[in-house]
Amino acid sequence: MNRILRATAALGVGALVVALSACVAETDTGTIQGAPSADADDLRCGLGTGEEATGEPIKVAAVATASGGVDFSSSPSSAKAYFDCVNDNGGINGRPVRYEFGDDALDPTKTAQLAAGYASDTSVVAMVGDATFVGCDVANVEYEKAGLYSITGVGVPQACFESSNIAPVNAGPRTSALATLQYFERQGQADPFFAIGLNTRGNGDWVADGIEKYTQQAGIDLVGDVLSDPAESNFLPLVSQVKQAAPASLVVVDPAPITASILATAEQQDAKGDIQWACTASCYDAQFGEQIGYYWEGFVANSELALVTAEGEDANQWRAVMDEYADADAPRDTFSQAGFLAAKIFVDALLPLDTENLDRETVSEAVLGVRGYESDLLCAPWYYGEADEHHANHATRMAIIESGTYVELEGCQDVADPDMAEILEREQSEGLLTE
Amino acid sequence: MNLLPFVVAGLVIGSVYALSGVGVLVLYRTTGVLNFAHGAVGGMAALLVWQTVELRMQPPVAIALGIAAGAAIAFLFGLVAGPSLARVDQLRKAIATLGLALALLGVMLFVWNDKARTMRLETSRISFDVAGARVNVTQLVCLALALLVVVGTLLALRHTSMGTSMRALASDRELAAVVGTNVRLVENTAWAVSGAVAGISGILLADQTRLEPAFLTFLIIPELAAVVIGRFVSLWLTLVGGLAVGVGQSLVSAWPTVSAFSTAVPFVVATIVILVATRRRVVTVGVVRA
Amino acid sequence: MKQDFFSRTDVRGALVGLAVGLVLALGLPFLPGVGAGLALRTLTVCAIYALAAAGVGVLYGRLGLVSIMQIGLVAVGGWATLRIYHATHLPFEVVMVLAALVTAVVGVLVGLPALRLSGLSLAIVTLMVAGALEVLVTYAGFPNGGNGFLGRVSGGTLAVIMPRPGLGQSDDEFFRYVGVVVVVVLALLRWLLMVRPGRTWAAIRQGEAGAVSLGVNTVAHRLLALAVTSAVTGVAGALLAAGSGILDPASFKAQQSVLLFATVLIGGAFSLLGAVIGGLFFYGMPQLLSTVGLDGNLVFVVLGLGLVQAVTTAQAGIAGQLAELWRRLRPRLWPRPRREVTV
Amino acid sequence: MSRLTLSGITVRYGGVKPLDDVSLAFESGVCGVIGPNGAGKTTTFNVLSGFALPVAGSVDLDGDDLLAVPAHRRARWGLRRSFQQEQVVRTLTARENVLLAAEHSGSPAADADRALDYVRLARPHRLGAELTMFERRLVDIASCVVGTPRLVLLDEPAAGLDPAESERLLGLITRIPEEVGALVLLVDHDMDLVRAACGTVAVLDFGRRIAAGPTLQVLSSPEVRKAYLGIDEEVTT
Amino acid sequence: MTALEISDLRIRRGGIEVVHGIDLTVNAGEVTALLGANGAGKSSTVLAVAGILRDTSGSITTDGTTIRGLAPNRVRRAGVATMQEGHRVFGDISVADNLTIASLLLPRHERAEAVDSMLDLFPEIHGFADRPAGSLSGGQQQMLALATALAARPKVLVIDEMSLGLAPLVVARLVPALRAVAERGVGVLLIEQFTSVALELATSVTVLAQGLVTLRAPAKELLDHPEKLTAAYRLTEH
Repeated sequence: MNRILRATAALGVGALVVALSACVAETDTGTIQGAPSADADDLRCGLGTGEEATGEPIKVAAVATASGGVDFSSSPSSAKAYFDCVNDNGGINGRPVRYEFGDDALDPTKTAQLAAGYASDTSVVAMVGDATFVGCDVANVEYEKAGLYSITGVGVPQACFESSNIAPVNAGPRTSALATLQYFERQGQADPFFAIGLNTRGNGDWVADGIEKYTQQAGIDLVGDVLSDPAESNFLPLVSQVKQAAPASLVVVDPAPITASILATAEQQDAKGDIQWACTASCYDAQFGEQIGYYWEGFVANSELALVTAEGEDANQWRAVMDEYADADAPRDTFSQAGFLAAKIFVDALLPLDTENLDRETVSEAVLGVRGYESDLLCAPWYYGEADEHHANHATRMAIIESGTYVELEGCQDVADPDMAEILEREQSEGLLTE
Repeated sequence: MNLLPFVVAGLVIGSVYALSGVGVLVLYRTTGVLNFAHGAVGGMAALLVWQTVELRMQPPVAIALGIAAGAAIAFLFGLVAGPSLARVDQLRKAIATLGLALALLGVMLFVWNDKARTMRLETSRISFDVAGARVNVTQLVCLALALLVVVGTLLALRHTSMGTSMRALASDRELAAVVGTNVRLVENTAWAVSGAVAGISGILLADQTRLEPAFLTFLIIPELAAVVIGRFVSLWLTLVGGLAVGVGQSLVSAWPTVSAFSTAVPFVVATIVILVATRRRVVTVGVVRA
Repeated sequence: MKQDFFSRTDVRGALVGLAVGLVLALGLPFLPGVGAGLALRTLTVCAIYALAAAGVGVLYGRLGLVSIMQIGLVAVGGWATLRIYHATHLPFEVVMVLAALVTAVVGVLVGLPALRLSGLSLAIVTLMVAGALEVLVTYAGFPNGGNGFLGRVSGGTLAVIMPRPGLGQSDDEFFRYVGVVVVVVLALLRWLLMVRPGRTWAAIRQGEAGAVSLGVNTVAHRLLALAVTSAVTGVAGALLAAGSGILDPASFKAQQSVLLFATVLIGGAFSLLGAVIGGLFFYGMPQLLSTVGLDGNLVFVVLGLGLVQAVTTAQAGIAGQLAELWRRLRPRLWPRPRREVTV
Repeated sequence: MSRLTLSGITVRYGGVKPLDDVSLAFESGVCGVIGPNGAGKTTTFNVLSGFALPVAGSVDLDGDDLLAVPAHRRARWGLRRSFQQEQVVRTLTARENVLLAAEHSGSPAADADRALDYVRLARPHRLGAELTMFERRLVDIASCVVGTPRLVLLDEPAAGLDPAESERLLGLITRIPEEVGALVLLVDHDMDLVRAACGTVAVLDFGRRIAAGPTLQVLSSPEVRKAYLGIDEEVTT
Repeated sequence: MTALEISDLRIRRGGIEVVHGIDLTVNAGEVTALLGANGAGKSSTVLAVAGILRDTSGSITTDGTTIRGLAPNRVRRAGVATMQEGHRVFGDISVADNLTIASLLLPRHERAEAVDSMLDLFPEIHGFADRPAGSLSGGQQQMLALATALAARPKVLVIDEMSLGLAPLVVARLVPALRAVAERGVGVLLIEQFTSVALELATSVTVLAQGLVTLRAPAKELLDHPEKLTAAYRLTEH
């Protein structure tokens, strides 16, 4: 009997713990420290009528990587929050947006499948706020066949920026990494330089290629360019390589969890030394500073859009919409802003259209016609346009961790990428930067 | 290149593999169940510790709770599935634990997903230099604990009545029952002990590697490699095996040309050991009578 | 004897299965709601994974061999397909057959030393191999039109996508294409199970000593089983590669192999119907859950618990339970006198 | 006339010797191998079918060295065997079971049907799982007579059968030498069956041969009675 | 006094009934022999009493407690110890620990003493207390098996094939040991192939053939009329 009692007690403790962990702390993660507080006007999304839209819904969709090791769902989540806000404010001239997103679980086969699904559903007028880590190339094949266009929130692999029917709002890992490199270059800290990346398709090698080309061109000594396996757990070799190479500065182009592990190993080996450590926008998350701890005070990150604490019409609206319409623990990061902005661009493109005639064709025309779109979240105007490459966002900001939170380090700077000549030329020749 | 940090890191990870391996081995020898869910139980414990610390619980209490949770999960599985498992062959027993591993993995991913998480035990913040390599207290704890658990398990198996009963079950389950051993009680104890060991190793591994559900779950593969090197029998050889796998992995990773394959070291080692160990198998008469 | 052959229940079952399979393969795209898009795509991949599941099922159900490396072999098949295509630009059908052969060779090479093992050791070795294949595939990536043996482009160059087979350009054509290939391969496999190799495998499973005393070369027949199931799995890899034209290491993790093994056992390892159900579970379940708004990760929980249940209580899986139901219902639905067959 | 000779066979498992320098000779017809539990009967069969490797000794059937043939080639060579636990494959039909034996011993499929005729099994298209114990024994016998066997080993073929069934099985076994032309070795505890079936018997005890010769003569020898019944001469006489 | 009472016991193995309703009584302080040819159902009966075979019907009681259907350890706790066929011991465990395992049923303070007294009772194994049991000879293992069965002081002792595979000298040593056990008040059920041994030890004899009782007689009577025994075995000259 005694034994049974003891067993029951042990089980009870276990159950209690499970129950505790299931109700994840609903703490004050919603508000961002140091950001201006919202006012009522911030929630006047779209038409801002304050009345719920009741017309026939407009179907919009997205494909994002939410499970399978990487979670980039903050982009479609914020897009959804914005659409909800628009629907509460008269919608698209009275018609609400019905938004859904599919999780590709880091599997390109699934990305292709989801893309094909939305492409074949002709009631889906556009893709907005996508954030796939793996499958832009296969998705674009489907979109192209079906005449469907995506205002992607977060593009990661190369194909997201070199596709006919996909245009991301973010700058992408390559641009973000080059931005960091060029920031250090301006500070005179870039020589010698070290880069760390992730070996996933069209991502790590693409970033490495950009860094190699740029350092060669700028005469910077690239002392290390390492791509690690996504399943790697032992970052000691990496850290030891960094220690040996003794660069002046270094950029990590990995998702936040992996970056955190690398930093933990570096801390354990006390490898910070005189090296200026930095990360691309993938670690630019309001909570990241707190996570990696005091040792990393002065850690630098790129931000592909405005800082999460920035003051500005769209920045304020993003925070207000997130607080009102999104989960309290939804991340407040660059990618959330990107999804939000993608949705906003989309709504603004649709509002002038004839409500009766909203179908894939008319919507695609309107989306393709977006040019010179200005927002305080962006450094330069955003555009779509018919082309085989879409990379409108190539000017970014820098942030630094001070007392556990990111603060602005440097304002908007255009990023130089040796392979971007065509894009720049097109921006000029087609006048894409002005409406 | 200074290889010492790699040797140290390898020894540390290896000692946790060994620690896990001991947990797997005790359960296997007592119940015949090769627990593929050992890593998942550890992952669960580690994430619970992380979560409770997030909820402002004192770390020592949280760790104790995590270990208790590991023991409870394993015990519960043993309690519920044990009687059915006793009736099926060893292969099916192992496959059933694959199911448990998947279920636990699903729960972990559902509750915690894959967000950036690091768990730094307080002891990891205290570190010092040993002959050019940096060592922290957690790492010392790992090494000491592995030794301690091996020695402790050996002593317990020899000198306590529960340990004696466990050896009896491992030797001849039916005979043990016939001479009066309460088989179910011993098995349930083995599950709980092995679960607690899984919890401890999970927490240590999460501190030393990554706090990610899938990653921790599939650490069972190198842990099994340690057990395989121990030939499913010897605690000492399991300890040696774990250390060897850890150091091998770490040293391979130090060489840039082959470092991409360092994660494959445990697989290769275990496969070779299994193939060599079972090289001289012929059709046994036991099969004839089966 | 011919007449007898067709009167046998298993033969009739196989023929019925073949007919139903073909009807489904050709007819499903006509159904409203399935005709295009996500559902059809999902079914296509489900059908493809049914092949990999059949491989697992035959090894476990017919030989008692546990292979937890099947998804790794799918990756090998896909890799070979892309590599051969980018190197030769042969028609897909030819590439598929070559890829199947390559996968068979790889499967045999990997399994050869493990073949003398049985039970737990083989399970561990295959799990280790699954882990090693994952490392290898992540390192090598999938060919995408580049140079060299690995055939990968990197840096600023975009990947080349392998076109779909000529007969399966659009989604519904491709579904039919996959459907027919899957049905034909499963039919071949079924046929193989009914003739000498299948009989021999059954004897090996029943008891090694009994089989040897019948004159069976058990190693050779295990090798054959490994080659056949690997080839079938290779076909799955080829079809997967054809579907999207490009593959990613992320799709072929060791845990996927564990998951596939679980679904096969839940579906029923003793029949090919079980394999088809396994394929549906493996790939269709997560999709189904996410369409009803549930977290895709819950699949692991459902399948994990299902596996425990399947192993401990329902050995024949869902297919077995369906067959049992059919056995009970049939006499009531179509009562008929028993025929006595004497030789 | 075929003649099987085992000379000086010793089998060792670790420190145990299930067979210790055993020499036996069998000449056509049905021959019994008897002895108490653990006497080495099944080990003898295992040596003949290749599952146990003797550390010393040789086996010869009409001039052929049996030990030189690998285990799985012995069926083709002409060896058939049944086990204490019948080995009928549950997932195959009775006919497929016999067909399997035909195929792997290099005999045409028609031989399988002939073998099924021999044992007169009704409805051979039922699955092994659906057969009764007796029918499974019949399938075992059919598998043993398929093709052109030279040596048939039957290990307790009558275990678990009722007297009527044993009777019928006995009829089948005794017909094997003349109808199929093979030498039959039979291990069984049922002395009635052994007496009725076997012209000669060999008696093993503790891994040694203690007697051999015509059945009735051997069975009534005091030494055998002691080994088998444990009845000492002082007690019985 | 009845130590073990079996009535109408039926046992199925693999779905087939192998023992068809037998009755058997073992008195305390006496040896009861259960004889019969191989396959007659003796071992099945032992396994059913021990709780290893559970697909049974009928009744098995000891001291009024029903033990049929109980798990083996519960059967042992009820006072019925079993020595399985083939001198089964924990081969990779030392002789002393073999006894310790069995003694765990006793209160903690009595265990060491029980182990010592068993080692004293069987001097043949005393010197090997620290050796793995698997390294002992067959006879020594059988001694150990007997000691293990006796260590926790059973009320009933069931022995399957006591002399199987043992040299006559060893058997000669076991016989008095067993007699001593019975004299201490334990009811012994002995399954034995050597009828001479069985008849020497037993008070009464039950013969099984094909799962049925074919003869029940005092041992003395069978010593005088061995032909009755052979008839019951069905090993008769036609």
